Amino acid sequence: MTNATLSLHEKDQSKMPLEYTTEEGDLRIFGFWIFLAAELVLFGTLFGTYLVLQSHTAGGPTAKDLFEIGPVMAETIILLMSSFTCGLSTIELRRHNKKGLIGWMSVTILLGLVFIGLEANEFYTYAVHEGAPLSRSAFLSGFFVLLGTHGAHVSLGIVWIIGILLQLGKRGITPVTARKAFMAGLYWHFLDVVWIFIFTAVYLTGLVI
Amino acid sequence: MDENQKQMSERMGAGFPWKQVIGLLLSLALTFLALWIAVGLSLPVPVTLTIIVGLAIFQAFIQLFLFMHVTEGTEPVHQLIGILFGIYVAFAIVGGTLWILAYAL
Amino acid sequence: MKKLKTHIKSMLLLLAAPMLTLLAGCSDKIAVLNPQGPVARSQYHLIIWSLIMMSLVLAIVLILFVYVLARYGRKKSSGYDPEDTGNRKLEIIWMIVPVVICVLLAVPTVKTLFSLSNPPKATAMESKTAGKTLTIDVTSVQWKWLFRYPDQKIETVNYVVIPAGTPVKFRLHAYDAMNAFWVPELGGQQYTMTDMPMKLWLQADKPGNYDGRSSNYSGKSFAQMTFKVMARSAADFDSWVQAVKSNKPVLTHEKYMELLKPNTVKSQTFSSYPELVSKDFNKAQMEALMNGESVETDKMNNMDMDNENNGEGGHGHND
Amino acid sequence: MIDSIKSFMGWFFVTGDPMIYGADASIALASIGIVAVLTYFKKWKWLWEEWLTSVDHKKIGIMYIIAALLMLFRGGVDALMMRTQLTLPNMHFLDAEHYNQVFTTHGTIMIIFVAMPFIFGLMNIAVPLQIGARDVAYPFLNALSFWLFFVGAMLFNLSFVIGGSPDAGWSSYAPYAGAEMNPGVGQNYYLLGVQISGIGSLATGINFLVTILKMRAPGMTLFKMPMFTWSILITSVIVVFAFPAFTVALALMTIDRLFGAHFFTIAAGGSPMLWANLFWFWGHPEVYIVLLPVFGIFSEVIATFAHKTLFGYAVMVWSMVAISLLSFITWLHHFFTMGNTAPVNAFFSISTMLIAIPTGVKIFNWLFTLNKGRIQFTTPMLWALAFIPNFTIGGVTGVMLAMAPADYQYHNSYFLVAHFHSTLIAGTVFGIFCGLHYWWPKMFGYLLDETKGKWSFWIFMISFNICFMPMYFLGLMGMTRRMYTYPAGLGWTPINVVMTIGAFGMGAGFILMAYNIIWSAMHGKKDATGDPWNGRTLEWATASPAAEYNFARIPHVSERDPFIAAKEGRKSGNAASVQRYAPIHMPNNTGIPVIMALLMFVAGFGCVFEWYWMAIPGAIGVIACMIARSFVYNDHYYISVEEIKRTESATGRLS
Ligand code: HEA
Ligand code: HEA
Ligand code: CUA
Ligand SMILES: [Cu+2]
Repeated sequence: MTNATLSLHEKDQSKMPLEYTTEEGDLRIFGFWIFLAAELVLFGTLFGTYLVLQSHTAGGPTAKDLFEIGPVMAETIILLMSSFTCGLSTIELRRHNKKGLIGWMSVTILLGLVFIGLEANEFYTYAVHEGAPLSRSAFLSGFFVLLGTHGAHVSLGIVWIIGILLQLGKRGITPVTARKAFMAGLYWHFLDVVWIFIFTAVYLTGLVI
Repeated sequence: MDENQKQMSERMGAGFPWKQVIGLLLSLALTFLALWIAVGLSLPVPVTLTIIVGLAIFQAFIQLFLFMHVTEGTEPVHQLIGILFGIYVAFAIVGGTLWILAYAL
Repeated sequence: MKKLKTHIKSMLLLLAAPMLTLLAGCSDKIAVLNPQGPVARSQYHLIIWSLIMMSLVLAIVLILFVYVLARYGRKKSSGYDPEDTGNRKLEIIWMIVPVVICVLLAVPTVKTLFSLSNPPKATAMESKTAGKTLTIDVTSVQWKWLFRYPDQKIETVNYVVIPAGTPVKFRLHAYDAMNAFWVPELGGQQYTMTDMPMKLWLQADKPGNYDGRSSNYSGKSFAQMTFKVMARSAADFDSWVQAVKSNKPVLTHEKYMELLKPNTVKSQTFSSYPELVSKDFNKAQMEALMNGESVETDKMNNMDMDNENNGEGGHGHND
Repeated sequence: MIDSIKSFMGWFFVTGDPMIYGADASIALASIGIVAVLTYFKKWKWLWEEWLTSVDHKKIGIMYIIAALLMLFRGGVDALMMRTQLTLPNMHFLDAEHYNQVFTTHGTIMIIFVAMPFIFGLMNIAVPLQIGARDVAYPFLNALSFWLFFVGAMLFNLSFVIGGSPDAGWSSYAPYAGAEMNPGVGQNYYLLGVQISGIGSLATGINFLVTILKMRAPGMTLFKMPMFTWSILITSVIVVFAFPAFTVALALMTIDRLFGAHFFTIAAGGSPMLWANLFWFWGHPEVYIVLLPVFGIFSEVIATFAHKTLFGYAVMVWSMVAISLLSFITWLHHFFTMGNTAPVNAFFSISTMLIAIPTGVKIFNWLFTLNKGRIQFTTPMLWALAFIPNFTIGGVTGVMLAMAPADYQYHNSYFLVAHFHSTLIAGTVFGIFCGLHYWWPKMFGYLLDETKGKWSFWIFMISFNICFMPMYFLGLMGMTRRMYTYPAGLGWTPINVVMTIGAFGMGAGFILMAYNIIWSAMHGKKDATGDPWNGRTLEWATASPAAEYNFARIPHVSERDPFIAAKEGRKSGNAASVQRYAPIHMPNNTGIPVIMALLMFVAGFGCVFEWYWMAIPGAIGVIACMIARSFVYNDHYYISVEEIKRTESATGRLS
């Protein structure tokens, strides 16, 4: 159908997974990769900022004072698990198994919700109980904005996946819904990659120095 | 086309999700390894930092290749170049910023 | 074709026109090309060298440009060859030549760069102040310049007196907005910042007055943010210090706080300054202090730019 | 009650300056005029259906260009105001506050709301046609990008009459731009206006990257693409990777100002230098974003009017690739004097100089394209030719700036101002005027008048030299930028007088060009063939203006410059006559982009004034639009074969 408008000439797409079979799907997925590459720079900028400001605590609490490894490990493992379940959902997508797809995606967003809950709790503890809100010092500004941006991305991802679940429920696995589900998966894995760096550059580093 | 064949078989797909399971196990292992190196050992700070950052990069590549299907698509080379360029620029800004506003991490 | 010739002629004229306007009467006013000290002179040499190289580049481009237009711009010009679409050899040439020029520019650039982080060679005879080095702490405040002589314990506003022939280390610091300290005849500029003292070596060959100004925009009265640098002979400098010490008022705490307000003031001279001044507090720290809070200084805030291995001034705050 | 309203109005509206009241009045009159005309001629529906909701790249391109021309007028008036103030020492035409606002808006508008959208406009018009595509990859996103740019520009301009303009320079250095030293809403306008349009730019970058890589006509391999398309591909890459850094920098400063964070503040450990670092990490690539596309335009125009294929095609491409890679590792040259260690300055000095090499390669390739050519002096060609010497001057002075120890003497002086106008005007502005004249017939179906075009060229070009060549010397004499006035007796006056004369000359050239546009709209020569210049690339194979589906049949390409090949009877071009027409699938018009952008405007305006009761609903509205869009499934329609035949026969293209 879309092939008439935007034709991807001379490329045989019939052998590809469903999400690539329309030209639109192919274009969107490629564009989404480019978007993710741009996000890489966006997060890179935030990391650079955080690392520069890390020691600018202005007499307020330092990373060592605040961070606790327990909750951080919990968040990390939950996010890693969700990346795994998200991977499983993509496999179900490739098997054209709507039930499996919806099931694993639901598990993924549930894990995501738990993650957001833990993170919100961590933020709340710092800002309210420890007297360390973002306006306390440059270090805390960097911390809250880097992690907040990641958290906002995860939250947006949850909303997005819920939207896709609704569409999947209504329309089943079509080239369009398959594409959307696949892209949401990419996004989710990407956020996991970002978290790996947060875990390393923020938490572990903060505990070491 | 080789890759596409693989994708086909995955799509028809029976079989155990090996890629995913291996990815998960590796990720978990690397995470705990990094934690142990950072908190458990008391190596000199620069050594620790080098190792844990190295582990993080390794883990990122695991996600990229095992979970994210970066080698799929009609012309995967385009998205690979895109991601590489992104890595180049991200590295420039993180490394450059740290170098310019130099830091004893 | 006639039209074309006039085109080219007017283009050439255009290039010459500004030079002509310039020669009409102001060549000695070109401060940067009129260096009065070793720092400015080393930069001047670099500038002249780059001007020569750049004129060469420009000349090559212009000659080729005029040639192709004159040769192939006519209605009936011969030699049209649509098959002429590339030439490996030529392309390699115009890749190599710029590389060579870049190397010829980069080498003196890097050399000068490193040499500028060291004090220039003193030319004055050893005396009480001259011949060694002098340190002056500079603070930019919206919209004025404060100069503090930590060894002489005196303070001036909007002008600074230095001994000629003596390397002067200006330690630059900002109280509020960022500014830049620039005395074109003595040497290039350096920013003043609130969280990092920076170092700038300058030296005047001989006694004389030099214009200085802020070159980094800092708000309303930025245009008035100028100062005079007065270079004096070593003996004159010493007697000036003595005169200041004995004749000028002390800089009281109140008076100092007054100076920190954003406004413009006339030149002033003080025979002393309050202890607190030497801490180089920035606006935020000063306000905290006034509110009776303790002033937290980060590593960043009092990094020691004196550390000579910091090169140019720099951010090498490893601790 | 009345009093509090009065005081609110006094604070809300900028008051106290006759110039502002003049602007208020003219804005009000212009708006009323537009509304009246639209109502009288019953054009509202037409405006909405044909333009505001259009997703056609050609129409979006035209809208970009109209908006950019208007902004050029505003930025130009700003420039003339500055020049008037600086003509003589101690002038009282503008006071300090006003002057500071004017250079800030001038710089910001010229770069972000003139150069970028103008280029986006031209690439919207030409790229899909050049690669034989029916539209861009994401037509909806394309419309959204335009509208985001547009509302961002409007938000920024609103500051002139409501609340007060920003005054911290286009580079907005902290800590001066922070809330403490710069209270009021002006800086918020800068942050949000630029942010909103920046998001649009990022989307455009992704859109064109995908379009060019994925939607080329069959047979058009990467190394058969027209050079303009190549330049846009590379530019898109730079946009995609530079803008996220700017998005972050702007967001961080916004958070500083609105929520009391300490990224760039003096207090609590903030690092003002970090702002400079992040700003220029975007800012330097940005100058190549506005330069590489015009390199592409010059490549097309020079080849066309020298009647030769571009010399050294592959090298032209690789040099742009090199520029794109290098452009990300030179940013520190904008703050050599910010206390860096010698090794840091040395690295960035050298990395900056290296850019001269690929740029030089391009200059020489253009010269050798002209060599052995048959040069035809049309208006677009004149702009392209003038670019070569004038830009080289700007480029070599850039290399002088790149030599860090010398830059200690040039930095922030008029030498720098002269450098960047030499590159931005002789490069970017000459380039967009060149492209404007070149593609005008493709956009509107008639040509701009050549005589008037040439006059406006000569006046503008000569005045440019009068204005900016002396400026280098002014810098060496010690005059720094951003001074609202200067004292007599420094020897600066004669040069300033000359510069002001030049500036008004450029104004005259611009007015003549505007007159040419109006005159040609009524009397311009029709472009009946669609190929007025004997073009080489596929956009000239279509009618002028091109049908909404661009190509009735997608052309097949087998070599570079496919259209000239087709005209010379070789097989390439659109000679796919065996194929039958088939119904064409096109995206529907949609109002969502405009509405979404308006909601963005509301959110932005709310943030400017910290009125969260306004900002939050606006933001929620934007998200709601996104979700709504995600549920739209039938967003395409078909153009029937009959209609294609009708359209094609109207331009004599039925085969
Ligand atoms: C379109 C815009 C544009 C372009 C193309 C350029 C191109 C270049 N710019 Fe410029 N620049 C600006 C816009 C631009 N710049 C702006 C807006 C600012 C100031 C912003 C602000 O502070 O507000 C600025 C500031 C600026 C600075 C900072 C100075 C300071 O603040 O003190 C420097 C320093 O290195 C610099 C260098 C260069 C160089 C080396 C190039 C090179 O790319 C030029 C390369 C081209 C050539 C060299 C000519 C052709 C080559 C040959 C003929 C080959 C042979 C040549 C040699 C071997 C030398 N620029
Ligand atoms: C593409 C970018 C671009 C362009 C095209 C221009 C065009 C011009 N610029 Fe500007 N300029 C910048 C980008 C640009 N500039 C930037 C980035 C800065 C730095 C800002 C900062 O410091 O933050 C700057 C700063 C700057 C300054 C320095 C101000 C200062 O530091 O104090 C000056 C001073 O002369 C100047 C002058 C001009 C002039 C005379 C033109 C001329 O080309 C303008 C041509 C004129 C027109 C096109 C006029 C059209 C309108 C009319 C003819 C209407 C006439 C009607 C009435 C008068 C009612 N510009
Ligand atoms: Cu100097 Cu940090
Ligand atoms: Cu630059």
